[in-house]
Amino acid sequence: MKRIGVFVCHCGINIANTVDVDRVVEELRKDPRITHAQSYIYMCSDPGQELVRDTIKNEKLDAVVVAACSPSLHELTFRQASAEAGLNPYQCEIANIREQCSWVHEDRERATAKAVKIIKSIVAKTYLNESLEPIRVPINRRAMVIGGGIAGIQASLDIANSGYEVVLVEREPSIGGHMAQLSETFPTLDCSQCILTPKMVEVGKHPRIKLMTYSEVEEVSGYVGNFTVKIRRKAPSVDWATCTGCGECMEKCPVKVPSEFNRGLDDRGAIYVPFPQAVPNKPVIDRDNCVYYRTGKCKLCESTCEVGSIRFDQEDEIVEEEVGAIVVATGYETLPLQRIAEYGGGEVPDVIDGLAFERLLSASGPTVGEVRRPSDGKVPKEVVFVQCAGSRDPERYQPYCSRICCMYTTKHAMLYKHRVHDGQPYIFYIDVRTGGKGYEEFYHRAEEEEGVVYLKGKVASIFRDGDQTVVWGTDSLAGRNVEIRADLVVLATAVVPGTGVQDLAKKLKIQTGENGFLNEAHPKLRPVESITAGFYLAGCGQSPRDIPDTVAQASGAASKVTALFSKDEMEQDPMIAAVDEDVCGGCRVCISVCPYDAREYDEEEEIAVVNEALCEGCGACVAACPCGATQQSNLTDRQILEMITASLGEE
Amino acid sequence: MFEPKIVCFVCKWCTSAGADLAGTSRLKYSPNGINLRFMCSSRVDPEHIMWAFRQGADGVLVGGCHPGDCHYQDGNYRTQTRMALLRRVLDQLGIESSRLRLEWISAAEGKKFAEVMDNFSEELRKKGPLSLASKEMTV
Amino acid sequence: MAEGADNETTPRLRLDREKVRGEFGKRLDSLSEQHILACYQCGNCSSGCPLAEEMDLLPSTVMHLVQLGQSEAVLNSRSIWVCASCLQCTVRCPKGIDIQKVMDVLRQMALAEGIDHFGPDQVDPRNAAEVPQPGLVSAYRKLST
Amino acid sequence: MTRVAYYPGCALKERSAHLERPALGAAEKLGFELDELDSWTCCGAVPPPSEERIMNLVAPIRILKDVRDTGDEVLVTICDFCYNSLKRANHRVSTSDLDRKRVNAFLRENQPKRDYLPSTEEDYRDYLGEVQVMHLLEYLRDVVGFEEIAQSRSTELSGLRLAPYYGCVMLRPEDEIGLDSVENPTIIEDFLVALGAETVAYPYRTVCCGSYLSVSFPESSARLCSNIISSAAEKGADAIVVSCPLCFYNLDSRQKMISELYPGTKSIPILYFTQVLGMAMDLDISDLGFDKHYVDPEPVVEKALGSLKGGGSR
Ligand SMILES: Cc1cc2nc3c(=O)[nH]c(=O)nc-3n(C[C@H](O)[C@H](O)[C@H](O)COP(=O)(O)OP(=O)(O)OC[C@H]3O[C@@H](n4cnc5c(N)ncnc54)[C@H](O)[C@@H]3O)c2cc1C
Ligand SMILES: Cc1cc2nc3c(=O)[nH]c(=O)nc-3n(C[C@H](O)[C@H](O)[C@H](O)COP(=O)(O)OP(=O)(O)OC[C@H]3O[C@@H](n4cnc5c(N)ncnc54)[C@H](O)[C@@H]3O)c2cc1C
Ligand code: SF4
Ligand code: SF4
Ligand code: SF4
Ligand code: SF4
Ligand code: SF4
Ligand code: SF4
Ligand code: SF4
Ligand code: SF4
Repeated sequence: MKRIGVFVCHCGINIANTVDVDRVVEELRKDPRITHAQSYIYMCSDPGQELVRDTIKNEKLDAVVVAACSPSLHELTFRQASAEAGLNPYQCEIANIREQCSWVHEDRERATAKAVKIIKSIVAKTYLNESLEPIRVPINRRAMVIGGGIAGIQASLDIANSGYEVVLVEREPSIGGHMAQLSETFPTLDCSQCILTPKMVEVGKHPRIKLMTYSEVEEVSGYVGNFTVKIRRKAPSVDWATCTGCGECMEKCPVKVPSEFNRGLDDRGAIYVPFPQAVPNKPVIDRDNCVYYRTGKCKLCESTCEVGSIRFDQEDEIVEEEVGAIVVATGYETLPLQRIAEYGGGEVPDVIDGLAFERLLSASGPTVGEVRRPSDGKVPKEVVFVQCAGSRDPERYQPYCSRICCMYTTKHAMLYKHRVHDGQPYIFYIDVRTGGKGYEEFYHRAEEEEGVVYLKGKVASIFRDGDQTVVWGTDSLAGRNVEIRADLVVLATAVVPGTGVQDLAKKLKIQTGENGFLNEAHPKLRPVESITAGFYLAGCGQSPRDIPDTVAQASGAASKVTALFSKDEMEQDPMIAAVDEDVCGGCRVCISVCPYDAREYDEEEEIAVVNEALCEGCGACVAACPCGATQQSNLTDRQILEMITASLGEE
Repeated sequence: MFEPKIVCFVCKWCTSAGADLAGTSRLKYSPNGINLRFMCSSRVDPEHIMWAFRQGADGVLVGGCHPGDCHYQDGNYRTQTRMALLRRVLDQLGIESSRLRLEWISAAEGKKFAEVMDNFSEELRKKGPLSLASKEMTV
Repeated sequence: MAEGADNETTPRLRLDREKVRGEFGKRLDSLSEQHILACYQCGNCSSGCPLAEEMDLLPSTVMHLVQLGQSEAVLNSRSIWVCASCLQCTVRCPKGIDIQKVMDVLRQMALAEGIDHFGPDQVDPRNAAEVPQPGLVSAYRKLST
Repeated sequence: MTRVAYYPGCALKERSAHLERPALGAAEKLGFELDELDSWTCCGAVPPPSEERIMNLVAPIRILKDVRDTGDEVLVTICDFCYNSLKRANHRVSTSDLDRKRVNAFLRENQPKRDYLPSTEEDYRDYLGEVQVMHLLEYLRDVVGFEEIAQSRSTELSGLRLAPYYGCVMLRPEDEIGLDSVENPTIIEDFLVALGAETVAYPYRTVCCGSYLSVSFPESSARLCSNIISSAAEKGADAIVVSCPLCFYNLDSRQKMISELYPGTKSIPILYFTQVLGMAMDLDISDLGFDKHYVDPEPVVEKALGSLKGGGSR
């Protein structure tokens, strides 16, 4: 018979004032399943713990129940004390008679009776507890980063610089993300390219970073510490190993398609690198637009290439990488102009979005940094900026605040003033949100020194009249509607999750919220982790944020990864699901309920099995299993039924 | 006076933590319920509830995290569905389905926990003990 | 101002750079030695103004309209005459703008344009005989040419 | 006896003489003499800015320069308006090079002939803001000391509940005046407490009384004053204490109009701080000018002094 000892804590007067501790002990001693029962004034004190250890040894106890405060406080304390006395820690349980009994009741009689029931229900459970060992899972100390914007770049560099290998997977031909498109960045106005390019180069050359651009994740299997990722390396149609990046082929290509990087403000060829500072600086052929792929004729690039690097017959490759942790840094897109009908729906030529304006401002952009409007190349003298275009509009567009546009619009107006001294910028806003270091001061500068006109109110509509773009809005502070005949209108369109993030999230089995951004495990306390173990988040894929916050979060995610990698193996709680092979009928109900895909079907044995590394011990499958084949360690159905009976006490 | 017996299945992350908060806040409520702490409300099997009634419980409370807050993503949705089904069965068995309560009580809702306990106890007091006849049926 | 004629309309304000950053604002800045554009419309000047209840434009609205170069609107407002120069707004403005001084300059500008005129002739003589001299001096200086 | 240069300003010589007279008497009892300038002009009273920028500085700076030239370092004034214009002009000359140059250039060319001053152009010395402009309250606080006053007073004003009223120009703008905190001043309270009186806290003590609107929009001033008076009365004040002729006028004489426009408003006497000082220093009651009040201060005076010693108001 199992020898159980119960220790009832007085907690000074905290328990003893309401619960008659002596009577409780007396009651417990009557229970034949309890070998030893006693009380003590402060169980968690050193002598209290000593008492537990000594009693375990002297009374040869097999299990211990401490009736005290909430297990969230001292479960660990007493499990450690038990372990020190040679007991399996999972043979120690806590009965909560303080928070859930003595502190919440006044009737001493009833509180005492309740305490007895609480303790007995825990004793009933403990009686059937098994000795368990924590589950140990080896860790593959190699990380993958998905997305090569500033978030992915920073995370990759931090992890690689800590000594671990990183596989960086980027969908586009080059890393850099949106930051590469920006001109100067608020609030310090340093040149985006200038601070980003060195980092991109570092990634490209880093001995521990395996860079896979023009690649996408196809499939992920495994669990924290042991993922296997299948990656599709799209065929660039160029042999990057031999290509020197000379660019001759691009000069010759007859095709002209709008450049994505330059937001359609100029053209690129069918064979192209997205921008001159690209890493890797090797071209890809856009097969949808290449004359050869469409008609079978052309191959001008091939004949130009002196090293013979063009590979029209190159095929996509699927490669497999084994990693222990994955950082998801897939970034953002902006709401397409076409979506906002009242602002011209993308049809009015001189209505552009913020990223296009960045390209106009950028010294490496299509206008070499001169602000010229798309319709006729004229330098605009009246420029209207519209904030919250598609943001903060739960009825029609995105409900949330995009968080970066207030600041970048202010920056835009300011940079415009720097370029066009006699021009006038106007900003329509709902609020000006400047919650960052130096941001409020930046806004004041725009208003005070640059003479930007701020108009509080939404713009109703934007339309073209002659060569002007008319903006009808309101100035709620003046209480008047206003009209501005603008030369150029820049919309601060909402920041939305990157395309394909939903698909990717499904493959990774991580979660997205209602607006499509990746969900963190806890918005305050675990902001860089996904709910699913082994996945970490960085950058705008989680929610809109600026570069300082993106970089901080990326470093946070990287340090979580390196913290994980600091151990050879992980310990996991063993209170997980287990299947009785003889009972399981193979109905697979458990597989459908498991939120972590910890249940798999063993085709051979025709039963369901539990992947111990993935199981989080929620118990959902146990309750779902129609034939009781699945049980949860130390919380089996039998234990639960015994607990119920004990909790109801004798009639 | 009749004092009902209540078995409370509470999840570790939300409702049990909420009950702890009621304690640290020194709120006072009726001592009719005993909490059985599970990892997740989705561990609760209808079988457990039937057993509780059979063993003399006059009421059963299942407490979980608010929808969307489940520590295990969507365990509480499963619980919700299961409880809805079970209610129908209970009614068929002649046990008023109102003797089974499902409540979402977060770790911050100590006050709600206390209120639910008081309110449920009072309701069951009015209802009186679960009659033996129906108890037989559940066997 | 809704009590005006039934068919009174308020057309859209047409804003352009000549208007919003034209002479009016520059002259005002230079005369008042204030930087009107520094105002970020917090409304502190209005909320503490003891005369706000009697103004058609709140002090902060005056500041805003000045920023937009709306000279007609401010110079024809009642607010500039109702302001008692009590300096409450001035000491509270988080941007350090001397609003009272702006009001003074607006009065001067209005007087110069002959927009409103308050002269000794409009003073109740009984009143004039009793009011201490600083009051009379201030009133004449501020409210008349 | 210590002597200090004193600028009375126009109001105090006529309509507000009861602000000045008790001051002169009390000063004597406190051992200093308010020595009126031999010759003075209007201080300029809150003039509007002009294009030339300096015209509004000419009057006050001429006064201050004369003070300096006669060898004085401190100039005391009592009227809040005079104090404000003299102090602000002085501040401007001390802080702005351009204004200092301009106003001196102007004064150099337009020097008045004063027989007691050197008059040749060569002798003109630029005025750099050397004189310290002090409000009488400030002088009492910083030079004489409220403790000293507390010890020298002959009558305890205990039991008197007085509501200090600061108005607008005595304190504002803060960075140029610097007499006391603009949001939470205590100088009048401290002064009254030194005299043994109790002070009443009420929210309107720094809210403007309408100032010169009394001339152009008397009803506006009446509305503001009715707020001030009602608030002080509600908090149980026996009287409101002011230091500015315009405040006095608006709060006292306006009570006629106030009672017509706001019939519920309680009538409350208005006292100059110098009158309160005069009572505490046991000046002859007939020197305190209580006959110049619209609202009869008799009840307060009686409460303060027990009975009316000699004379009294009308
Ligand atoms: C107009 C504008 C101006 C701005 N100006 C400033 C500024 O001045 N200062 C400032 O601090 N911030 C500014 N920002 C914000 C700044 O752009 C972002 O904070 C930053 O770029 C976020 O970086 P990121 O890495 O999270 O995302 P991104 O830059 O979007 O990078 C994401 C990367 O992931 C890749 N990717 C996406 N999906 C996949 C996939 N499935 N597989 C592989 N790769 C994938 C993308 O191709 C991309 O390279 C501005 C934003 C805008 C719109
Ligand atoms: C009224 C209010 C409400 C808020 N509400 C929310 C909210 O709802 N949600 C939210 O997300 N955030 C909220 N916040 C913000 C939140 O409080 C902070 O983000 C958070 O507490 C910051 O934590 P911290 O550790 O950086 O700083 P702190 O909490 O200030 O901790 C700093 C610690 O350092 C110690 N310390 C300081 N100097 C020294 C020294 N020299 N040596 C040793 N120790 C030192 C201090 O004693 C202190 O314990 C709120 C803040 C306020 C003021
Ligand atoms: S173990 Fe818990 S209940 Fe006991 S003394 Fe410690 S804190 Fe109090
Ligand atoms: S493919 Fe050939 S031509 Fe084109 S960049 Fe590479 S080396 Fe140059
Ligand atoms: S083959 Fe295609 S990529 Fe090459 S030059 Fe022709 S169109 Fe351009
Ligand atoms: S950051 Fe500013 S502009 Fe962008 S959505 Fe939020 S409030 Fe609107
Ligand atoms: S206990 Fe939960 S996590 Fe574990 S296998 Fe079952 S359902 Fe999945
Ligand atoms: S639900 Fe139970 S019986 Fe069905 S497959 Fe899973 S373990 Fe086996
Ligand atoms: S100075 Fe004029 S505008 Fe400013 S608070 Fe006083 S009355 Fe109002
Ligand atoms: S207090 Fe100053 S900043 Fe605020 S609205 Fe008035 S003038 Fe503008």
